[in-house]
Amino acid sequence: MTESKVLSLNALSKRFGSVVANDAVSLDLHRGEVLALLGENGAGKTTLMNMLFGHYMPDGGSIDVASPKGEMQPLTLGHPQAALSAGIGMVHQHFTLAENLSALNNITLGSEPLFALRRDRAGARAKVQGVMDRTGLVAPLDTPVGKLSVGERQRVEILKALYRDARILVLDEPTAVLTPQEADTLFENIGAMTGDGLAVIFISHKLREVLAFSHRIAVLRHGTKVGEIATSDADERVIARMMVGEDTPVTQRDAMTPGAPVLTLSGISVRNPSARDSLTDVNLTVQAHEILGIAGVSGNGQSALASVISGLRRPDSGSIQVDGDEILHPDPKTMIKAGVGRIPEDRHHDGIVGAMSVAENMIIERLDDPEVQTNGLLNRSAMAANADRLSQAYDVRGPGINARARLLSGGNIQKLILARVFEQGARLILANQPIRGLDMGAAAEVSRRLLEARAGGAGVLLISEDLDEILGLADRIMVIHDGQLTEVTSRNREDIGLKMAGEHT
Amino acid sequence: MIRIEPRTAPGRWMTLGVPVLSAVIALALAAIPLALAGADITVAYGEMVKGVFGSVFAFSEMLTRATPLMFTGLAAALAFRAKLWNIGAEGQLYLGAMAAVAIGAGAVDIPGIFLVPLIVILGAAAGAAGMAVPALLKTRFGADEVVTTLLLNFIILIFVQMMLEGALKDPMSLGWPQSAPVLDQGMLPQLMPRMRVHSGLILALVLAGIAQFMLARSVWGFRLRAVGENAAAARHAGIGVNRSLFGVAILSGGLAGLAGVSEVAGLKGYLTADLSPGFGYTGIVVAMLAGLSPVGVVISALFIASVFVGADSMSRAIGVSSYLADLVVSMSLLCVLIGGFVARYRITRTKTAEGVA
Amino acid sequence: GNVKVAAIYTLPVEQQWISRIHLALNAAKDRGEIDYVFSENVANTDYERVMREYAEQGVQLVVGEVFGLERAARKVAADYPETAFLMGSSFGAVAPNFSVFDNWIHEPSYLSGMVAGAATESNVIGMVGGYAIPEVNRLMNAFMEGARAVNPDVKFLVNFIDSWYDPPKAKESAFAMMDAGADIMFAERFGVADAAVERGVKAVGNVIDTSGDYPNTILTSALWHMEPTIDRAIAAVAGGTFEAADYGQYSFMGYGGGSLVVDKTLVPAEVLTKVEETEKSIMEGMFRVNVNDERPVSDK
Amino acid sequence: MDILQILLSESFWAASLRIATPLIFGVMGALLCEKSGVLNLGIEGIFAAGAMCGWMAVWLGAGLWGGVLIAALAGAFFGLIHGILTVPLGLSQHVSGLGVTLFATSLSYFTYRTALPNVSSPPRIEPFRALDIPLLSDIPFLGPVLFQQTAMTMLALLVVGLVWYVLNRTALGVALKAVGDNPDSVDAQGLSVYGLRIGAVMVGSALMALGGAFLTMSAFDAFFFGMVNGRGWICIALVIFASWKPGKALLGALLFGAFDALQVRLQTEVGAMVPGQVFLMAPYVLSIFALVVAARKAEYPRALLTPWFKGQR
Ligand SMILES: Nc1ncnc2c1ncn2[C@@H]1O[C@H](COP(=O)(O)OP(=O)(O)OP(=O)(O)O)[C@@H](O)[C@H]1O
Ligand SMILES: Nc1ncnc2c1ncn2[C@@H]1O[C@H](COP(=O)(O)OP(=O)(O)OP(=O)(O)O)[C@@H](O)[C@H]1O
Ligand SMILES: [Mg+2]
Ligand SMILES: [Mg+2]
Repeated sequence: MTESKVLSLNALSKRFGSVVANDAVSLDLHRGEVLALLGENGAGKTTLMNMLFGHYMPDGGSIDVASPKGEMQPLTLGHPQAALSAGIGMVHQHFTLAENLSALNNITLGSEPLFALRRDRAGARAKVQGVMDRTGLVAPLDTPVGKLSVGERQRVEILKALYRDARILVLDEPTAVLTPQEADTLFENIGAMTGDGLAVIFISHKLREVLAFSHRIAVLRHGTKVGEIATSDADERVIARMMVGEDTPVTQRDAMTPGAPVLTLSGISVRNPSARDSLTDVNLTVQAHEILGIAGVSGNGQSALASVISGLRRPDSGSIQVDGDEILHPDPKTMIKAGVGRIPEDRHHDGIVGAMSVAENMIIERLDDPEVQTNGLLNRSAMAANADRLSQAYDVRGPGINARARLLSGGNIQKLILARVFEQGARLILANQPIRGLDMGAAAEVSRRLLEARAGGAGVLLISEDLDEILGLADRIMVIHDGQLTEVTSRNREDIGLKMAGEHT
Repeated sequence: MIRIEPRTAPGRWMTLGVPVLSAVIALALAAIPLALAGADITVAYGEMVKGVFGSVFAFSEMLTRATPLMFTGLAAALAFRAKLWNIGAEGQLYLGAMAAVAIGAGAVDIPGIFLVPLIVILGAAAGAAGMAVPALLKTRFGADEVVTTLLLNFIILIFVQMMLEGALKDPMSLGWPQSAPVLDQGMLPQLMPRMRVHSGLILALVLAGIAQFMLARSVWGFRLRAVGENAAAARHAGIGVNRSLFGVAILSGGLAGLAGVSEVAGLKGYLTADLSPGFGYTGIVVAMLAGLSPVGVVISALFIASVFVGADSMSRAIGVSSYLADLVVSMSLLCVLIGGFVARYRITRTKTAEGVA
Repeated sequence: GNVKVAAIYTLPVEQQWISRIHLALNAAKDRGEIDYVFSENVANTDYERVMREYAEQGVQLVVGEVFGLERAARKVAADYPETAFLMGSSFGAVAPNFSVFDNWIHEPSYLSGMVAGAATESNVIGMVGGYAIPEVNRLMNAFMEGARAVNPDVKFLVNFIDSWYDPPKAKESAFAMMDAGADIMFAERFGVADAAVERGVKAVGNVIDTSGDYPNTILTSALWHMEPTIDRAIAAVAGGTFEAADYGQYSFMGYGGGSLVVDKTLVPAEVLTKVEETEKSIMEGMFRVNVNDERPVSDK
Repeated sequence: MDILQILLSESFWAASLRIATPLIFGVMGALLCEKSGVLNLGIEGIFAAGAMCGWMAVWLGAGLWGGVLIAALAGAFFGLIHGILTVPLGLSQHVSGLGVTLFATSLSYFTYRTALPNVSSPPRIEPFRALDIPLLSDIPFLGPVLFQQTAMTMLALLVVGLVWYVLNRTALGVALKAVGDNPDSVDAQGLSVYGLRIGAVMVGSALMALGGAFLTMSAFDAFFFGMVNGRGWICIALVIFASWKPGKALLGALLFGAFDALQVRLQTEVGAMVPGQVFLMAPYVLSIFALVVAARKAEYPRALLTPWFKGQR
């Protein structure tokens, strides 16, 4: 094995202020190997890969990479350019695409001489075509990336890396936005390429695909590597214990009889110029004591659906009823007043005002409440008391209620939002990707709260791209594809996956 | 390799000391043009200090110059807090001034206790109206307010010239384009005999205090901050973003209008097309130096006014070009900007590790 | 010792009007009569402060222009009765120490109009002005009257660029007028004569003599001389006899405050004779040029 | 002359192009900066600096093209200041821009006055003359309009082509467009975000300075305080009007020039009936109007105004 070693990370360390993101992490990678890197949120996986790729400068440690001839050579740290020329390609957790440019331009960006007067576009196109033929990863090359679906963008990201003849490919949560089928295809393609010697590190929270496609598993916890295991020796329980250090609690779901409808959408249509985020004649009903799961690949109208129910977007046609009352002029304020609690998809962007305090964020949805204000002046002591109480009740941990909300970790931000939503006794809870990117502990907590709300008589509309999450929580399941909703009765992954891909079976 | 990282907790001396230090550095840099112009540096700085603190008159002149800057600074600070980029305070100032002479120069002849408030209110309303237009264009049509407010400055100034040759022209001015003077009882009271400093200053200070309080303690201020820091989240939380923006636009324009009122009804008595030497633009500088804090605006307006009046008087005393004053003000701005950055971020040098040791 | 003189200008000293005051003061300084300091481009907002600063410094004579702050300036003068003020102003003098002047060169402007009226072949004369203020209107109107006196058919094109300093724009305005047929340009602003040179058209100067800069182009110029005004004021201050007075008349031709310069190679002798005759009657007080401060407009 | 007659005359179109020339330089400069994600409100001051430095260099004997070069360098210098303040330091682009305008303007004025303390008539240089390209300028209509301009006007048209070519046909253009849309895309491909942005701001500012230099070296032959007179700000509006496209920007500048040329001609005609200010106001009002219309579908460089820091999220 030692001869075929292509990469070694030697005792890499990185801290951000007081946070130790990586503490002397060492890792080896071999030719043709697929290594899965696992860990809870904030364990330091992305940070480690960012040091490998030169985005972050390590505080300590070094990296060696094999040259094409196979000799290990030290890598210049802190320069993506150096990593790229050493044959390292990286697919980032968040897309790094210029949306105003075509896929082809995104792919060739940086690999052509900047100051040349002409470009070899034909040559570049032929080379990309070659990569696409070889790997089966196909994306339209001439459409501006902004018009591509998330799955297509993901493929463009991978093509970017392969175009540069990467010998080491890093994939940071590549399947978070793909259908199960797309994910499987991706891994099959990658499997084929490892046959040609490509070495792969991939990060994922989905244990199923880790077990199915990796050769070896490395686990990070709180910035240190806590273990490595051959995939053939691992199962879900073993991995989970390595990641969390203990067994995870299993969420209990009791059967319940649904009550009166709390949300009814009839004939809702939303038209968007881009046609990507539209809704066509959507009908659905959520009842009390019920969780309705909406499964689907992102970009099929989930955002439009969520923004209609949040009051952010007026539908072009159709009607909305909450708790039996028709909402004539939906806007966020009316929806809140009508008893709709909203957990937004992008918590940083829509959920909190990061520069304002935790206490302020906890009352931001009820500024008219006399408990919060008198004669237009904020009631500070009441705000503080409220924040203290909610932090306790919902276990919001962080630097304190007067600190900026931005300083909280992702999981704690989500708890803050939950506290806000549940405290107002919502009749309907719109939960849009509520546990995306959360680790097992935090995810379990969110699930427990949603089930609790269901038990308390609320209806829950759960939108998720993670089928496991839907299967685990929802009483009923609908699939959204291309702006249209269809009910599924089967709980079979395959069936639902096909519907998500738009196949009518 | 140079890296830039935010400071986790900027020390106390950092937030206070750095701006002061940057101002000192800026003044030190002013020695370069002074030396090039062949001036004696120590004499020059002495004259600069004297130009502000040398006499009650000098000091009162500094206060006089700071007054409009406080108004325009507040106008910019409030709007910028909501991320509404009002670059149009200059034009709104003229609108306020026009309203002041339109009503105060004899259109109504009522006692001062009624006339002064009327002038103030109408002046603010005119400025507000001037900002309502770009705010409307932004919220309705998505037209960038930076550009619309900037262009409106020109339009309004030309409009002022038109009015000064037309409806507002003083028949007694022998044809010179200027308005009739504000009635005596309509003038803002002077604060000191024989000095130009007037009660517009008091108004500015009071308004700065109110703005500071309202921003921190009121629901209105809460909404404003939320909209400015994260409009998407504010909207999601049921805050009327466009309404808030519109409200702050009105306020911002009104404050800028008050700058015009205070210059006309506090200082000059009538309106000419060159009433403001760019107070609107300098107000932006003032607001940014103040970190968009209303009380900070007061301090930074005093600072900018001191630098200008001091450098202006110095240039006269030692006989270098009077463009020096603007030069020193601009260098101060750039230095304080960089200083503010140093206070918030840490620049560290890390070795570019060339492989393993 | 020398008389301490300070000048406060609201525009840079290159501006034609101001350059004439600056010139007269510099001449006095070169003769060793005065110590001269000046501040240029002083905004009206700051003007009063600068007046007071100079007064506080013990300057004996303050020269400047207070068109934008007539009242305030008089207040300052009242506060410093020991200091002499000689200011460009549309209003009157105020005892004991506030004197006024203005550029009363409508007489030579009238004469230059006669030259232009005789010279135009297309009978179209173009006039580009800065702002339509009385000081400018007065001279343009006198010029137009002079031209009409010798040529009743002449038509005028008038345009104001609303800027003291935008030569490229003034130039474009001039080009536009030449396109519309003007063959003589009244050059109130920098830029107009340049356009005339480029098109080979003739121009008439105003306030300053630019014939050196534009050879073969400037037919004639109505010049303003501030020396009679300034020298009288300095002498009065030096002799302790300065009083509030209207110095306006010292810009008249009779006192040498205004004059006409003609390029004899460009202007025919018979026209010259006629102009000289009128000039003589003006000097003798037999002919008075009208003062008209109304905004001039184009003929249809 | 009625409007139609004016619109059909060669001299009118020649004037339009002449008036548009400084705007063409300025709008191309502003466009380059903004394409890379940096708004440059320093433009008004950079115009003044270009006007002063270019003129001064020629006056000191550098020759006309020497003056052009010096003006461009001066522009690049102020661009560097704005670039450093806004790109690696990530300071507010509005404030830095206004600061640069104030700094560049006052420094130019101070330098001019300190070098020439006692002029009462501004010194003149021998400016660029109309080229009058032999055969070409004899082409009817087009000849006088296009080929009897000065070399700087030709240069401005060349710059438009160059900017278009770079943006649409070269790898550099792709990188610039990418960094203005999403800096991470550039960083992840091993290119320098800071380098691209500062470079774009410097080159853009150099172009702006040429706009100023045109005023003192081609449109006129002397320097005056305040002669830029808001031309820089117009360019900022024109870029938006043009939706950040070089071709449309050229068109916008020409339209503006044409309007200005027209207003000068019309004002002379009807000056008695309509206050002259109406004409002066019209271009600004039209700009706002165009903005409102264009804003609906304008594709902003998405990263405009947003600072980017390496190794931060
Ligand atoms: N640029 C940064 N500035 C400050 N803190 C950072 C930065 N990048 C990462 N961190 C912190 O370092 C820790 C590790 O983060 P990292 O992104 O590596 O986690 P991860 O394992 O990739 O988590 P996830 O599964 O959520 O992607 C976290 O506490 C994070 O908040
Ligand atoms: N013949 C060519 N030679 C070199 N580069 C080209 C050529 N044609 C197009 N390009 C480049 O490829 C890019 C993509 O071409 P496309 O026509 O799709 O443009 P686009 O993405 O719509 O961008 P734009 O709106 O700027 O034209 C162009 O922006 C240009 O940079
Ligand atoms: Mg990660
Ligand atoms: Mg295209």
